Amino acid sequence: MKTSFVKKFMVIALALAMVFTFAACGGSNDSGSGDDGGEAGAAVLKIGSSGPLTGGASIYGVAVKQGAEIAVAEINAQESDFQIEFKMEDDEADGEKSVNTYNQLKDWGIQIMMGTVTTGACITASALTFEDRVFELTPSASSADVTAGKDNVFQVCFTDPNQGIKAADYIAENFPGQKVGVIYNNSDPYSTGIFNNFKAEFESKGGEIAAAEKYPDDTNADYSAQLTSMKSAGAEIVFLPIYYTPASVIMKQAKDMNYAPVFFGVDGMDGILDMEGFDTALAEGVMLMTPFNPWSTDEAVAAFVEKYQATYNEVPNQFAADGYDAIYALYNAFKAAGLSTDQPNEEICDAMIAQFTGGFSYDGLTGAAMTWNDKGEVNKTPVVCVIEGGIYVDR
Amino acid sequence: MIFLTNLINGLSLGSVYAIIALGYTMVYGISKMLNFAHGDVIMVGAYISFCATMYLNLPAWVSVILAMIVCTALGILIEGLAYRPLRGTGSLAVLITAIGVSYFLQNAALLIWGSAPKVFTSIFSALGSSISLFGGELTVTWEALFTLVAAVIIMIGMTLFTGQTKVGKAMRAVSEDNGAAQLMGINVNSTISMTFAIGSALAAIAGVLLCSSYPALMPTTGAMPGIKAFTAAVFGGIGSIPGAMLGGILIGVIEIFGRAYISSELSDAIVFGVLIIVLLVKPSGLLGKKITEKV
Amino acid sequence: MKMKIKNGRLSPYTKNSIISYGIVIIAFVVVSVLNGMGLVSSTLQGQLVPICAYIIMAVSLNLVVGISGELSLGHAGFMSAGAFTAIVVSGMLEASDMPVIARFAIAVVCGAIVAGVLGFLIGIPVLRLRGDYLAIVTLAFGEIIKNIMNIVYAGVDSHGFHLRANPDLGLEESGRMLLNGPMGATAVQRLSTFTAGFVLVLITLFVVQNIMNSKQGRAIMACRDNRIAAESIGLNVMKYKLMAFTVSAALAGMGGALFGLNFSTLLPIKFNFNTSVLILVFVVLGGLGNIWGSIIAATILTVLPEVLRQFADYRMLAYAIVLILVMIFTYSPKIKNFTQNFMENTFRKKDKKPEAEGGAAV
Amino acid sequence: MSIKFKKDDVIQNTVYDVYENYDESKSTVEDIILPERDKDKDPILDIRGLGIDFGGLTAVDEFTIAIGRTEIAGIIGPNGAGKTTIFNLLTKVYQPTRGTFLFDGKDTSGMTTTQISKMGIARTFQNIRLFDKLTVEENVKAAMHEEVNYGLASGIFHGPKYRKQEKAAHERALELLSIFDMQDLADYQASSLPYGAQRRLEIVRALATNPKVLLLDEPAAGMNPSETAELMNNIRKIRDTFGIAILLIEHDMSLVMNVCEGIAVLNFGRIIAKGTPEEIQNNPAVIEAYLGKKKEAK
Repeated sequence: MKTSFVKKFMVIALALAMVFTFAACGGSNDSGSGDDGGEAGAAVLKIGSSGPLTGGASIYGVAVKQGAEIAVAEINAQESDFQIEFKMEDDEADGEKSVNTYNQLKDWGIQIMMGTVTTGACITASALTFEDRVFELTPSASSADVTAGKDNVFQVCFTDPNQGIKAADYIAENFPGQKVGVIYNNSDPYSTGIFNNFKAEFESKGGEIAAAEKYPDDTNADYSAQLTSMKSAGAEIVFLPIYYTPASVIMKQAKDMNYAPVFFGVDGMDGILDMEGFDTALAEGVMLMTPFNPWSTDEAVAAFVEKYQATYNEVPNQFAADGYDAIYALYNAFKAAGLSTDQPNEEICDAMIAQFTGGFSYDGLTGAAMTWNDKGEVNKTPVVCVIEGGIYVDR
Repeated sequence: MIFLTNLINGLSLGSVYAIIALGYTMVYGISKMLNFAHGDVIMVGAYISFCATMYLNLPAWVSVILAMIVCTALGILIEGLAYRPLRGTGSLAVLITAIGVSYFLQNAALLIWGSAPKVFTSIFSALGSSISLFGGELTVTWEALFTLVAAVIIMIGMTLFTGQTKVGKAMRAVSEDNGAAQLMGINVNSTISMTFAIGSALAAIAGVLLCSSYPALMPTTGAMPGIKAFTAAVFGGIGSIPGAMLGGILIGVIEIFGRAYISSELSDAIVFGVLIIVLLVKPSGLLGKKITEKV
Repeated sequence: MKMKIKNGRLSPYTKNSIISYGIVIIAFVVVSVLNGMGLVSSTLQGQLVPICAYIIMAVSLNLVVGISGELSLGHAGFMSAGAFTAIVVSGMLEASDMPVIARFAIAVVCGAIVAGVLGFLIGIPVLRLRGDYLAIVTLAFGEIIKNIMNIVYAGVDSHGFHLRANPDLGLEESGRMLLNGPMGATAVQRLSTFTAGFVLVLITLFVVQNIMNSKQGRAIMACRDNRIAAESIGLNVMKYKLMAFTVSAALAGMGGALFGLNFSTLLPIKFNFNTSVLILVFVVLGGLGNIWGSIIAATILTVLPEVLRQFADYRMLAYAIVLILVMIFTYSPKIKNFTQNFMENTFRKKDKKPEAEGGAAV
Repeated sequence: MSIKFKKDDVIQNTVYDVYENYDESKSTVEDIILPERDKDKDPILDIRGLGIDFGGLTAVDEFTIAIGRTEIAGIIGPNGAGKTTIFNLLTKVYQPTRGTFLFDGKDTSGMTTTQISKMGIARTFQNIRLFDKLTVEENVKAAMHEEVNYGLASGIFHGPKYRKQEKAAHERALELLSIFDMQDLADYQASSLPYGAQRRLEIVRALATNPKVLLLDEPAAGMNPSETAELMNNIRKIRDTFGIAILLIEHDMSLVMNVCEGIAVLNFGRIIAKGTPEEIQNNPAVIEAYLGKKKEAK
């Protein structure tokens, strides 16, 4: 064939590109793993993180990143022994990508992992941190699978079972005898996890779920069929263990069909008021269980919110607060354990585990006196808020 | 009543699919390419309308026109820069390029508008939220009503346009036989550009209507409706304008009914299952022309 | 690639086969040696198995799209079937004291068989259609497989294996959930290694390249090049297209098994339309029917997003632009003519060939 | 290019006679012809009242001829007369609306293209249909799928059966290619061949299926006079070597009149004349239909 020239050209170009990409990957290694913080000058504690910074779930990753960066800046301003170097990579909330991001961070010389943000990716990546003995504290991956069987993984957020049970207790207690419906995302471990535990607990308390409708991730545009089912079942309370984006659509569509139940959300509902263009009147009266209330009068919260708004020009959501708390919890535990930055990862990991399971307590934005059990789960009390006049009001 | 509600919801969703599918079908008819970036043009249209109303405080109808103008320009630009250089190389190379354009639009939108979902204010919000019928038993939203009406008007308009006007006839000629049309003195390049322009303007309308009914607006908003509309276009017989309309409506209704009466998890599987069965019975779609190869 | 080869010289297929095997073996040796010297970054190490899996996916899809000439947009569906089958099989065998290699091999074979059977069953209706209608139906089947995986629950306990369409499997306390509907598989034992991936890539190359250079391959390509002429010489077009489709699906199942056993969790949604498209991009970019092209394209495009991390937020935008530009530069007739003329004028006098007509048309 | 068949190999035209056992009710013309040597056997092709409509338009109607087992027959007629349609009917690319044809005495109603090929009808195409991306040799070998009959497992593992059969196929392909002296082109990509060679390759590919009837659709299109002359000899040589019948469509009158033993003239889908070349040349209906066309014939 006559095209042989073009083809040869392409072969050479492709081969060169291949060599280049390998070289680029190999190259980053030299700069990455060389320094374990042992060089002269300021000692550095490398905290890595991974979360979705692009794609559909990026709002959570970006919030965690921004919250964490504020915490890092605060700590670096006052800490004289060492500086925290914080690096967050984009995993698009994908398990395969989270392996890549973790390995990137490993090349960079990660000492402690603060992540990953989303559950699915976290389960995948935590299997690697467990093998490598890197201590991991996830701000927001809430499934029980994240920590199961891995002694090095801890959570800042509630576990899903915990939330489901607490929500069931609250509804059973405060709305006795009312009909309860649930709409949940059955392709999301977070949503399904909360729902399953909610259902079990609620039924054990003698409640009955009038209607439970699910939707898969792909068709998150339209909930009219689910709402029609809720309405016809006469549900007075609709429990929404889902994130706020679909929730906002559900509220709008419910209003369109003149259906006005009490919506009861969980921590994923947090953020709904910040959605650009969202008519907050739609969310009036919505109840949600969140560990973080940006309108709280708490001093620490107010300071954080002010700083966050000044830096990023938006109201922080719970994920930002989780990121902030995670950094501080790691820092406090690191100091309390008397660790130094030039210790190998295994030693840091073991000492941190001992610290976290040994009565370490941290007062954070998302809960006072947080403690951890040996499964890695956090113990803190959730707060139920109701949305009134566009802000959260504690119940 | 629940049945009627579901039917209306299905018709409304289907109308959006139909408008998107019209764009798909026209572009396919003329350039024989699957323009996978079409769904993302919808998303851009919705963002433009959103920005016009939120930041510039323009009235809703002006924002729609603005979105149409921007999308038209975008459509012409995409065709000229990405697709034209590959004309005549077979559909697969252009298909991959279209996927590249799709990635590009999504990621550009992510950089420009951020990842946080915007809540699109319905362009019919001034009319109130819905009409109550049968003493509140049945509610019909303005969005559903206008989407359906818009789809019908657009379909009639496009049928007349391609049938009656000079440009429309040129489009049909180019679809039938690119080379012969050129010999007849039709400017093929500008005709194809024109088709992309119209398809993209329709996409802008679809974007606004879609987000009026389902207000969460994200960079990935257009992707799934795009695939569904592509399915709808094939379902009705790709290249056929009434086919796109019929396919869109049917896909919408099947999707909603499937979700309501069979299984919300399997609603997509049901839609695609029906598509497969239809294609096996009618291999070129409901209203598609059977193409026989000349031997 | 020159077509004129005298008797005794290598046929073009043999030559291309050698290139493919060469690339894979050299890459394996180089990476292994570098790895032994500690020169391979963790990032690349972590990507080695996915790269092998994607190479298998790309080569197997090339059998359908390039060799058989049918556009398939649902290849990820077979990957999914292979991956989850392998995970289930491996999970069931976990309790036995079988060596890891044997368990991996059984899991991979089962994954390939299930995906192959699925490919055969799907192929029967799909291949009755033509062109874009065929493409949309493969897309539809891909989505249906994903949807069905979303409602499949499987677990194992002392009573054996349980498979249901709802989460209430009634497992014993000691039982283990293997597939958990939309939440996929968790706590998967990671059995895949780079060496295993390398071997599976070689198997894939062996199967695909040998088929290409056999009666079946000739028939498949004949049906692609001219369906009517193929029928006129008595070839059963449906049979050969189905053969290509089934073999491709089985290999994809193998690739999926390798992929699935490399991660501790796997969600069904991973194998969506975007993944099918990603694999298609490898194939088209590497060249239709060009096996070593698929290998290189799959490798580069898997590594590229990681290399582009320095562009941070602009990463995927850069990826999109690279993709568009490469497509235009590879396939645009104008640019192709230009490069061709330029290369010929610059480097060599035109040598006389029987006649010339555009080469790598799509 | 040297030609394997020398000019003096030209085979004398055989004597024609009337084929007696023919159902005249089906025919629009008076009789049917078969070469003398084929008369004692049944015709290989017995086409009876074949007709097809496309959307109400009759493309071919009452097409009735018989072809002897070693006959070279021709169909001529103006453009659009329905000549290629007849080939498509004979190879079942189209199913006939009316009528049928017997192949070797067997009714072919309802058969598919593939089955027809397996029975022994092979064809070439007016607009060349090669397997463009395959090599010349592969094009030929692709048609030998009946004799190369190893299974998929052999195809994958390349076992002894594969090697034996592939070797045999390779040798036979080169042998067939040598008819047109194309064995040196075996490794070229089919689409890279010049036009004339592509036409010849189509004939070789058709022969590789071991046909009993070879249908050639305008084999001389685009050839110059000397190539056409070579082709004529080769057509006769093929008939003699393989002992098969050849039915061809051709516009080149010199070729048709020189090579064909029987000719059917088609106009508007119907046969207007049948007979020997001499008869056809003197037929007033043919002259009328062909007026102006005849001048072009070289």
